[in-house]
Amino acid sequence: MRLLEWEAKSVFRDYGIPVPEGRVASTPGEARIIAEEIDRPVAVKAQIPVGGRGKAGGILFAETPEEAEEAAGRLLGSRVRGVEVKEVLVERRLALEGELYLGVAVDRGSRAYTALATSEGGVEIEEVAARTPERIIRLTIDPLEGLRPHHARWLVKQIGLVGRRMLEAADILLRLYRLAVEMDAELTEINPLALTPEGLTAADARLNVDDNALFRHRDLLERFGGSELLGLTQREREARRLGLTYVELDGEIGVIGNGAGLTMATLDTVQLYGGRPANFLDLGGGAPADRVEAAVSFLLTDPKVEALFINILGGITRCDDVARGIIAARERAGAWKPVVVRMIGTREEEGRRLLEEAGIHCLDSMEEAAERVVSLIGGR
Amino acid sequence: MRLLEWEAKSVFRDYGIPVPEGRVASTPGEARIIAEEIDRPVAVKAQIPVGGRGKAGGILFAETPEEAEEAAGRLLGSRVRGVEVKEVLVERRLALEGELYLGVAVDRGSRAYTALATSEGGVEIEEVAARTPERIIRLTIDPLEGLRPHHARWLVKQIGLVGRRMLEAADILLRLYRLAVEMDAELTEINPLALTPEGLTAADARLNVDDNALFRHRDLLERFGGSELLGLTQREREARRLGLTYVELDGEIGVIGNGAGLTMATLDTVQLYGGRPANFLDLGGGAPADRVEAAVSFLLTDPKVEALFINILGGITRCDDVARGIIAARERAGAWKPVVVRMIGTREEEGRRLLEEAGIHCLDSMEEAAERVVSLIGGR
Amino acid sequence: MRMVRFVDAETRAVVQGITGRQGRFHTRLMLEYGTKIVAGVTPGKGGETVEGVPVYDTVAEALDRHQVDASIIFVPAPYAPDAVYEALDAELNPIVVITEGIPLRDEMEMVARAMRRGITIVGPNTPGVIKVGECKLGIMPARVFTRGRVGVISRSGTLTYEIADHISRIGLGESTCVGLGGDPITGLDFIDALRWFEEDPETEAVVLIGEIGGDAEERAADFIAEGGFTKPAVAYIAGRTAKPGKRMGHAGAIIQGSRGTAQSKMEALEAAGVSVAERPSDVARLLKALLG
Amino acid sequence: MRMVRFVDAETRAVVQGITGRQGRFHTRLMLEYGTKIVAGVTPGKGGETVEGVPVYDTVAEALDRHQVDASIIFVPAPYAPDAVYEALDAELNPIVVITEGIPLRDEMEMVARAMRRGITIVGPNTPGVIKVGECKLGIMPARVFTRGRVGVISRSGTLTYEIADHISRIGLGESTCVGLGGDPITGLDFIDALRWFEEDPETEAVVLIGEIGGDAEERAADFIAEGGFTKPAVAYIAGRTAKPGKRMGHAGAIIQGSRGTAQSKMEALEAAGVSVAERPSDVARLLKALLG
Repeated sequence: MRLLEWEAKSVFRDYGIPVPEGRVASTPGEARIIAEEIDRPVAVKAQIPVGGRGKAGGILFAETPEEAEEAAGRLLGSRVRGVEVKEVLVERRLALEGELYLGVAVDRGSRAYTALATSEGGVEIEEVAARTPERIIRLTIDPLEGLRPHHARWLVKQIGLVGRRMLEAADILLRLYRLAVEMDAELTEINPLALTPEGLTAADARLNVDDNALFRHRDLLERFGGSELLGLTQREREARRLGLTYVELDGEIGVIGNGAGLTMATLDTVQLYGGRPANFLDLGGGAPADRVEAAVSFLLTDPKVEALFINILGGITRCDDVARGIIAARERAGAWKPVVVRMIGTREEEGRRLLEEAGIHCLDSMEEAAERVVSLIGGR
Repeated sequence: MRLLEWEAKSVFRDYGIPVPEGRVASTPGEARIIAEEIDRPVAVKAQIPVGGRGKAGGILFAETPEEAEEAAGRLLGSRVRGVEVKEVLVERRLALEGELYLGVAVDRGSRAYTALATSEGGVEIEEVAARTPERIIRLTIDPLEGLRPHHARWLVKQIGLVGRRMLEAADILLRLYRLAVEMDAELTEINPLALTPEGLTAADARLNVDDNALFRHRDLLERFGGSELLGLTQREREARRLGLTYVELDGEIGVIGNGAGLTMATLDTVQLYGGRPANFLDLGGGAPADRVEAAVSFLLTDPKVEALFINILGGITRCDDVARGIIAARERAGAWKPVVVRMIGTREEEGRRLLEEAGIHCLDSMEEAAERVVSLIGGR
Repeated sequence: MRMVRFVDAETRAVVQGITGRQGRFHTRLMLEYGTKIVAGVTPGKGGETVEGVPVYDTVAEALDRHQVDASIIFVPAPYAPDAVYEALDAELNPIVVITEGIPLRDEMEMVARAMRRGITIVGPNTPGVIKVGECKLGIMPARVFTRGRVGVISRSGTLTYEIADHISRIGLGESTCVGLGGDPITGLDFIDALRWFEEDPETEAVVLIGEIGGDAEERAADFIAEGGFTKPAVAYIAGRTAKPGKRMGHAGAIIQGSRGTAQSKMEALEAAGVSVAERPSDVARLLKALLG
Repeated sequence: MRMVRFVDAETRAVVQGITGRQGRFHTRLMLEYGTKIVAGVTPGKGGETVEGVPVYDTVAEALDRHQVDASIIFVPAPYAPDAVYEALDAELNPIVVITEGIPLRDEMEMVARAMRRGITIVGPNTPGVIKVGECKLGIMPARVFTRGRVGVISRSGTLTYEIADHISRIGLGESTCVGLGGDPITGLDFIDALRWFEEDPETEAVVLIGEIGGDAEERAADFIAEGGFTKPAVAYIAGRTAKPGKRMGHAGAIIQGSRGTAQSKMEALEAAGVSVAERPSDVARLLKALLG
């Protein structure tokens, strides 16, 4: 779950990390009122869950409340980097003396949180990593020890801070780490951490919460529940409501598999034979007939899907259940589409028999099936 | 800081530990109202920070609100185990099927929290330890691992719980441990943990918070600030306001020392020579003249003090500062009392000179000085 | 360097979470396979039996009554870490964590504690580990495996079965197959497993089944390139069609920024001398060519 | 069994919290005594000097520039545990924690982490440790000590000086004196220190200075009775006049229930063959009698 900037900043505030004065607005009028309250030049920032917003024109500056209203009017309802802007953050514009970066991220290799710092703030960390990797200072945090104040001081000294600023930045990093742990962050960043005459301030805020940990953060869902759907397509939102593990793609062949790896491999194989997958849809382990039915029905309603490829390797998943699900979906469907089924494993014979009786042919090999489905729609 | 039962139960509630329905009352009328709300037989319990309250008549039972009012009237303002009762807890009387004990305490020997459990609840754990030590099951908790659910289950199984009751008790013990850690408990106990038809309930609650950790628990002081003074004498409360480390005793010789060990040894030596110390008063390390003055002046106002014994071994503490403090106290005092000063160490010569000039004689040996002060008031 | 322990015919295991639906079902299948499941644990259900296996409230009680070496965990995600700590306290090794959906923070702590004690965690979110024909400590369908010469290391479940099935059909068969798990944090990575297979006398070649996300495959490639693994190796990487920022089912299968693409992994492995298969069915053919 | 390390003429130390009032004052006194204070640390004050000693922001920076063995900590209670962890990370040994008022929970964690790494914590709430005439890593007044034959182990500060003064005056002198600390949880207990003194060739007898609270003295008595310490020993226990439930200055000096009374401690020590002094001044006389 990726929080929007204003949501992340609200969590930052809970942890005592300094953020600029400001609030979120969903109408130009609200933006004007907030700018009046702040009574200083403001930044009006599109709230979207994707990076590169500044370059894409998603951040505007305003000297007066009238300008803030106008800027909000321009952003709200527009699309920035393909995402519709529904809210803007109106906040005090900072007097920047410099831009740093502080981050805490899960590092797979070391199986631990890593603290990251660089004096090259204000651009995406990936860009810094590509251009001047030596400017990024990393510190692996032992999960059983945590980030200690002296670690934090060491790290921020490496990016050139001394004296009071070092202590201030170390304190912010410690808070960011505590936030990461307590909020189950996959990634949290302050980029840029602005050097201003009044001290250090988180000019932007990023917080991606581990989806698997959301059961511990019901309050977060209550506070910010809606926005996590912002980055999703219409169909992805629909799939989420149905409880399906679904990612929308651009092609014409609807794909259903069981198991994430097998489903990915199925997409890859379809593409290898010249087809273009319309989606990723993983039934998971041991799907009952009604989940199969829901998945098939869901793909049938996608106008860009011209044919379906269902690839099942039965382990916990039973082929007869899958067959029943497919048949039920066809019975329910208004419009049927060509379907290729590849199905082996647990209760394979029973499943195949059911499908054959229903006039649906079943193949043994994934590659053969991929070739068949591509040929069905005439390749590309 | 030892919390009263109702205060501890309020913290228990925060941690999801089941406690009986009830509230605290400071007038009989309030007790009646609470009993009416509960609408069941109630217990009316004196809120004092000492044990053995039940045997001393500090717990009364009431079938009706009228009886509750009357019971509260009897307890409020009375003294139970020497402490004035200012509040009573009125709570639902439990249908007891059995009484257990669960506790978490700092264990000095293992330098760790120890979880304790026994099926012999309802009596002081010390009594159980004396009578049937084998009935107390202990588990040292590694500070770097914490109490795990399987540890808790093992412990409560040892005291005879099985199935649902085992899970329930283990859950309570885990909560109690988390409370102990997060609230910096020196000791927290549920005694008895009542077995009732509706499940396990903390019939009594004890929570002693580490005084050194109170800087992390300002909220606790705000919620329950007053009651920590309940166990203190009038003069001890006064001393606390003055910032003095003072314990009141029964004798006639006021004692001031620097350092806890030396001050204790001074008391012991006075007693060895037949004197009776009126108090323990430790100046601590490096006391400035005004702290010495405050300490001397404070003891001078104690009517039972007939003579003062000031025992200083100067290290960080400077003898000249001590001398100035004594002289200032004398100048301020309405009534002076005989004083024996033993003072050696840092700036000894200067200190002695000041005292001699003021007509106060100074000795070298603690034993000699103790003998002198005892002889001054004519022994016992 | 990490010590890795897998399973064999001697391994005696406890099933934690044995009374749940999954636990019961797979206890039966593991017993059918011949795995020595000697006890089960579900707190509060002590005294019951599942498929003839006695159930205890705690692992400690199971150890009082039985010789136990290893554990397999079917406990739901919020409680799985505690089950792991219980197994660690009992020094069971390996600990196979089937559970899906455990928070990353818990996984990091779990793995750190296991590493400190020198105990192998397989998973979480793994199909488990199987020594073909001897011991199956996992949920993989027995049918696709035949005892043979190839070791399999995989981040994916069903894709492993797909590829193992081909390896079995082509007549090579498998020695030991281990699922690393589909999460970003797992107890083992490819390198840990490669070290084990390098020493395993029954393994003549290894298959690495990777997917998008992270850089475990790239690190494995470096390890192989540096001579850490010297037997023939074939790889398949899933997720060439994946879009950055979209999680493909597994929590671990996500391309973040420019990192973790299938392309990067395939190139690194090829550069290290690993034969990289285009299609799952090619894996067995490439192995056959390498092993003759 | 715990490894204990104290100090000697070779010990080079860093002062953590050197720029505070206490840190400055005692840095001067330790330097005057001849202690090798090679660096100081106060975050944010890097670049300053105190009594000619260079100050750094972190211990790691001090180690980059100097050879350092040990640390003495004057950091205020809320920050003292972090200072200890910093010293532990730098593998300084011993770590002398002068700070008073550290919460118990922090002390338990600090001590557990030090034990795991085999590093000695002296204190917290200790006057420190002195090898008389060689190295004073603490706040004890130098004046009362004369190099000699008696080791001193104490839970108290000024009472130690009182008794050491007598031992010096009577002509025996002290070898090494260590303050265990006045808190309920300390890095060392009597037994740890007795083990060290048993091996110390410069120590011919030991004084144990105890007080009410806990059962460290009783456990030490058991240890001596079992033959763990074989040199002559004299003890003094403060707090005979103490009332149960009243804390006598030290956080550790409190009689809870029937446990931790002076009576119980004195009886246990006497039963173990330790000469127990009635008055502080008797300690030196008893030693003289034992050592001749």
